[in-house]
Amino acid sequence: MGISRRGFIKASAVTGATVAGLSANKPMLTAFSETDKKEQIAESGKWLASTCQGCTTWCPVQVYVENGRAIKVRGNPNSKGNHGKICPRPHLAIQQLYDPDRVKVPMKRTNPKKGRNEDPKFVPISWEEAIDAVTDKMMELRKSHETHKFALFRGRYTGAADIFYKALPTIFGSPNNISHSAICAEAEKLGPYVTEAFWDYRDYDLEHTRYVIMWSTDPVSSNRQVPHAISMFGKVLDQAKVAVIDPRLSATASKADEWLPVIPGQDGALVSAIAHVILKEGIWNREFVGDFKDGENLFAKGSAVDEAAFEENKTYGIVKWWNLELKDRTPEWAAEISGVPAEQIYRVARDFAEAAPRAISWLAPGSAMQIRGGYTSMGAHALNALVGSIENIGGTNRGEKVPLESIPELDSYLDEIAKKGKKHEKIDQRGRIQFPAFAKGELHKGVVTNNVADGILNEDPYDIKMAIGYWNNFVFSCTGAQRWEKAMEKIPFYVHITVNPAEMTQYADIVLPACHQLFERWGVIKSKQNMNAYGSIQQPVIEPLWDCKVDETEIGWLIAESFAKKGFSNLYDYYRNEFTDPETGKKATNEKEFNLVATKFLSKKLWDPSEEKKGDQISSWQEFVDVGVWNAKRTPYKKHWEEGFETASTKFEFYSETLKGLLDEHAKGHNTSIDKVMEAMKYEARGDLAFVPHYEEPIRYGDEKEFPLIFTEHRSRLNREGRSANTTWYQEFKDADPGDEKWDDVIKINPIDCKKYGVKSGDRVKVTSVQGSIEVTVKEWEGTRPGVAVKCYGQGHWAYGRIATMDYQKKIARGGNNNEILPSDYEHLSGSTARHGGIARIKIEKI
Amino acid sequence: MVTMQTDSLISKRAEIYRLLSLMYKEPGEDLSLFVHLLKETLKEMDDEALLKISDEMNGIVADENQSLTDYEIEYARLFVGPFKLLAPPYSSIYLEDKWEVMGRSTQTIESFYQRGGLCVQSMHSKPADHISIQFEFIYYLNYKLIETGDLEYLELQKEFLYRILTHWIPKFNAAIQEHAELAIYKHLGNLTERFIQLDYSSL
Amino acid sequence: MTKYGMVIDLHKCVGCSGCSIACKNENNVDTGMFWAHYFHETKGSFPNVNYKYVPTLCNHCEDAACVRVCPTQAMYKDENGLTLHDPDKCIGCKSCMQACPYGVINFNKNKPHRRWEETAAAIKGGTATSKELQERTGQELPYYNADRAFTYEGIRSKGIVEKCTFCDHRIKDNLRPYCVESCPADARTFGDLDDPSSDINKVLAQYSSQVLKPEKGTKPRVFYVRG
Amino acid sequence: MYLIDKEVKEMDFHAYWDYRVALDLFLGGVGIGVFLLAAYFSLVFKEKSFKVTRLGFIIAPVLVGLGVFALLTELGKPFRMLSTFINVNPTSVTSWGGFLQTIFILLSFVIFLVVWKYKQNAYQMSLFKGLVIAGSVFALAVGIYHGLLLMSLGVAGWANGLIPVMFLVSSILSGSSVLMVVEAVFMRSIIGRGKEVYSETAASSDAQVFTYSKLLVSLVGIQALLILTWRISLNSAGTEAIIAYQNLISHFGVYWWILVVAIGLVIPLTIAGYSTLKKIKMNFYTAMIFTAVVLIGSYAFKHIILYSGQIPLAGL
Repeated sequence: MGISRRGFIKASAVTGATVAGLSANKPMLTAFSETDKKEQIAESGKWLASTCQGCTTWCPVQVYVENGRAIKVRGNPNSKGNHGKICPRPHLAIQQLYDPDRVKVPMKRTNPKKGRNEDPKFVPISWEEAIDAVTDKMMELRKSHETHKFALFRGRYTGAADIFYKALPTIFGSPNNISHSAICAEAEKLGPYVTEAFWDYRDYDLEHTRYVIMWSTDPVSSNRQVPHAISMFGKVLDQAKVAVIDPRLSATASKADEWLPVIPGQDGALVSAIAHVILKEGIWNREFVGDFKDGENLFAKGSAVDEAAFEENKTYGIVKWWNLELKDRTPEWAAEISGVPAEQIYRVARDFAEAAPRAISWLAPGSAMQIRGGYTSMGAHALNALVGSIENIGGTNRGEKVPLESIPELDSYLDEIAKKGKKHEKIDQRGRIQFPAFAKGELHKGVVTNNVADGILNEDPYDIKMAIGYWNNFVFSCTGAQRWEKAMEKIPFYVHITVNPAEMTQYADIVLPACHQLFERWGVIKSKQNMNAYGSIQQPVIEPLWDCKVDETEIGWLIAESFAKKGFSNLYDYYRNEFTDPETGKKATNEKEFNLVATKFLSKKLWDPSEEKKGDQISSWQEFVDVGVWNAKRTPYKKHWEEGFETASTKFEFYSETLKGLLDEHAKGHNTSIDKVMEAMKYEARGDLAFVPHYEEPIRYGDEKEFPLIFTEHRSRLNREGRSANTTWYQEFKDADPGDEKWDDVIKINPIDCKKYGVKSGDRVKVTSVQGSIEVTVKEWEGTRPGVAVKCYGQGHWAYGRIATMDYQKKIARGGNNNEILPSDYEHLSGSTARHGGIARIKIEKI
Repeated sequence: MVTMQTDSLISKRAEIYRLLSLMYKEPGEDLSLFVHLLKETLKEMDDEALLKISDEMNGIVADENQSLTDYEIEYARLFVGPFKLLAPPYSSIYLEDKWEVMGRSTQTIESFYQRGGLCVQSMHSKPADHISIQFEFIYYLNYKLIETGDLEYLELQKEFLYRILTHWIPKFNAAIQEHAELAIYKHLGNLTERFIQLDYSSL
Repeated sequence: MTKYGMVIDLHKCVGCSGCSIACKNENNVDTGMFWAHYFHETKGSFPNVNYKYVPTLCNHCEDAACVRVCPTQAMYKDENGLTLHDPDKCIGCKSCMQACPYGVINFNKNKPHRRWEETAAAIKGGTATSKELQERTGQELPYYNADRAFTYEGIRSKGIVEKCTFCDHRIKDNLRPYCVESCPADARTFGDLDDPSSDINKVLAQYSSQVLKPEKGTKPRVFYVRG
Repeated sequence: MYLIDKEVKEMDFHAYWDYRVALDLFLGGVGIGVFLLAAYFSLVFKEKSFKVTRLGFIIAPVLVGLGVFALLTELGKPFRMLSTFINVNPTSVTSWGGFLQTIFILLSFVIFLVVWKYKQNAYQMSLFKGLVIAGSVFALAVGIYHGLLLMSLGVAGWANGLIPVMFLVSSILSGSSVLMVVEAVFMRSIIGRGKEVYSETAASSDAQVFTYSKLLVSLVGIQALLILTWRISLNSAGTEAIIAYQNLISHFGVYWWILVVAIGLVIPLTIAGYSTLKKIKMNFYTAMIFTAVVLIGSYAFKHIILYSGQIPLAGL
């Protein structure tokens, strides 16, 4: 009867009573002295600054820490970007941190056979042993002059990325540093680049806008600047109209004024039709675009216009665009193709133009990461120019510079082996005719991440003998995931640096436990939202829970140190000589110090009072650590209106001379014509059409008869880029994604189709495409367009921990991974993985 | 009625913790007194195992054959050193992986002291996570519980028992059982473990 | 007199579930239990579909059915109008759960957070275990929020019910309930309904408000506007 | 299996109150039914009913006690049950229930002790009469409390004034049947003796012959009428009540029609009705069958009402 005893103790304590049994009036204390009892005030612990990297927004946050434990996360109130708000994701990070399934010590594989159904039989080893094994392999490659057969795979990263991602392979002598960028969003950056020479995510002036077209964008859930979009959304709905183009009823669409449930992949038709209406009806923005010389609108349906009749202001090629593409692209034409009624297209186009220039055409991966999505990206961004919202109030904008330091020059640390190794073709085959892969204005600069699997499998250009991967999980995150499984089986020696034992870990020979980015490491990152660019700190708010180390700095250091012991000291010398603590002038002596020194080094301009900067004045490193964020001054309007754009024509290019120049250079490099390049890239356009935004018919894998439904996918508002599925909160609140279910992975199908294929909610089905099959649950949902099947990405882990999977030991997934039914293909201009636009057709069979 | 009864229950508990605290200090002439007092206090705790152990301890200290020096040697061997202490009476040893006495768990313990309104005297020779200090802390909490009637002092005890004592005392006792040569300390270890378990489950 | 209440602006709410997750974090709520939750419904047919998401929590009713039916007065109204629960008086009869029209009371059928006592590892020796985390953090729940224990059991015991307390441990220190604090849309306003100048009264004056199941006569103090 | 998977499986709807509460309602009901009839016998037939009432007075508290025990095991903190007596809540029917059931159990046990001690003489004592009357009042109160407990919770399926009445009638019916069988088993008074149920009674005065069939047929009849009235009343009781009834039918329809209506009402009505009409007494076996079907019907009725009321209403 413990209860009653406790109850009695309580009862007696309440009544006050006498101090009967105690012999003294004062307690006899030998070791203590009495102080004031600490008052119990809620949140009397500390809120320490860090940064969430659960999506691409990278929000400044604070972590509540008490007695060495991280307890909860909130937005950093010093941050103007997210104005102290966070979306649901950072909360989940707490459960990631304290995930029992984290790798706690280095491990090595004892089963030499690799494969999905092979148990790697990992056994724990020491860091010394692990790093030794890694550098042994690498030194072998140096001895045999095969350094190029080493690859470094990178997933997510911080501002310190280049210390590892660039310096290690370069000084070692490999061209193969492969980032994940192209599976993420690069096609989205293509549009703004070829039109206004801006290669990055845009910022959008939501606060002042009057109309937003969301191109398969769901900013209250995912994509970009999520907390800002959420916090501003009530206001946006009050003062602006929102039109969402998306095959499924997204969270944003459910709150929007207009939902345009486009047939997947046909977004480009809507772009052209909206532009057609704006020009034909003469409602473009004259200030930005200019006007006909005699003031009369000559844009009439079906008729070409004399270029000389139009005098452009800040733009270039409007008439070319009309003549080459737009003149026949009526809403009636688009309605047929896109499945969106013509009246709705007219209404959206007119309301959008009427709101000019406070009108946003918000571009996102949904409409761009398609096989022929490059031109949708370009067109959707060009709509901003038509209404003059480029860098205008309530429109689209760039961000101010965040002055992070680059890593010091590497050249003098390259020996002959390294120089020779670097010259080999990269394993992702970029630069070949079908992969111009340009990024940031340069040809062959973009990575073709997903093609690496094919490069490895075909040993083309050569075989990969060893790889290190960190903060990545390509086996899960790349389309055509089965190819990655095979490719990973083929790599003789693979090292995975990871927080959780992931799918890619299953193929590792050495597993190195990584620190969690939000809680256990130093780092600095830059990002922007709400018209504010910022630099934000990451700090170890608690001691690392396990024997884990920081991927980018500490592990790099340990490898460098081990190299040096084996007679190759260049990397160690580079780390040791080039990075000094800007405050003390000291150099790092071990990996832990290196993490801090490197962070201070790279972030110096944000906090060193002697640096001039346009933004917050921070006077010391300590102050930067305390406030956690440096805010640039608010992004100004119309900066490039005055300065001119950095395009070939210095104008905003509807007809992209910039693109033309790049394609021309690429074609010349291959001794061929641009048309041949277009063909190799699976684009239909020939001649001048290739330089203006235009509609192209989407490519779909699978015969319509065998695979009747078009498959399309979306992101979860709880996905921390596929890394949160092993938390109970993710699973318990999965139904916050409209149409989804708790603890499950559902394919959302319109009830009409469900009837047609004889399935109902709760049925288990096998979903098959030309790529492969997965097993999921059916959900009848009116928010899906008939003829289409929608599924969220994020579930379907077969190795990420015991919550993410149904059975970790047997490798039974919870749901199915979309990437196992999405075939691998590309938006070839940028080398991006094409995952949207309904590239796969599917069939469903009840099981 | 109830009040009388439970007041004495709290004070009994206070007394047991005080005595245990004293018994984990270097043994002196008063050791037999403590053992005797402990036996008397435990009589009303209704636990046969505890009674049995304390009875036996009483028997041992009453035995003239054992000299104080034996106890001192044994105490030093187990709990002090100088070379290798066989059953370190510091919680951090058991709560943390590495051999570091002032680690994170000690910080947690200190924050408990702070919440209870105590701080370890800077002149005090033992680290804050020494068993006798921890027991003195609970003794104090019980004292304050009766004095103020503030239930926080009860909650704090429960939390401290859950978070700290129930975690390491069993491991500590296992070390004593393995290395102790004199029955008195074996008994003391068993008694401590048993009492902590009993006390935690009744709170 | 203080009379606490909350208004949820459904126009601002984007249905992100942040409130529900934050609540679990703040109040150490176990898996499968929800102090703050939501319901959603999808009406209409393609393409005229309406998806509605409504956050829910204890309504702290003026005439609380749970308080009326509780046989031991474990459920009670405090002087600030909060509907609170005394874990020591609760006998776990679940009458309150039957009587609550809103389904916001949870029963601890098992020992809460017992999953953290598991000793098996995904990869033996290589990955951690729940138990190790308990030992490492010295907590039953590694991210246990000790603040919760100031006014209520930090982690409730097996066999009793538990529910939202409007974060009474926070409001005593003039902090807002954690769901209000965590809402990225600022959709929630918390305050004193008896204070004419409070923010909550301003919002209630600005918009017409609704409560859930008014026909139950419970007089909820969680109001919804712009639904 | 990793614990989490079990937890997920447990998330599907399950009733807050399970069969143990139904057992309390049922056993408690039978108990007070037995008591009420025994009390009636003891007041009317006095010491002539000594044998059967003495048994009745001990069966009643035991059954109610067993019911309370079943209920206790259903509590999250059964050992805190005592606190219901300390922390009384006047607005809580459950709170009264604790007192009512305890007082009833004590009273009926005291009555049993009195009968035990004073044998036939007890029936002439005014103390005994007073106790029996008080016991009856509490028995009725407990019987009404059972249904009132559900009704007071405001749950759509239970918030109906007829619920307590139906529960009470069901209790008296099942209790009476049990007492009949008890008497038959222990006293063999039904079988073979031909006309009279009560040999002793019959010997004393023909006018006072008690016929179980009459009582039972009327009780079954009343119960059938009540259930019919209840069903009809739902039509005008609002949407929620109708949805609640639909829930009952969709989840328990088969059991409802077979166990509650066919077995619990139609069959006993036929047996008792036949005996009454033909003016013959039930023999031992029909009495056993009658009681068995009545008990099945009574438990099923209470179980289904209890469970179906807890099914969440569609919509919210």
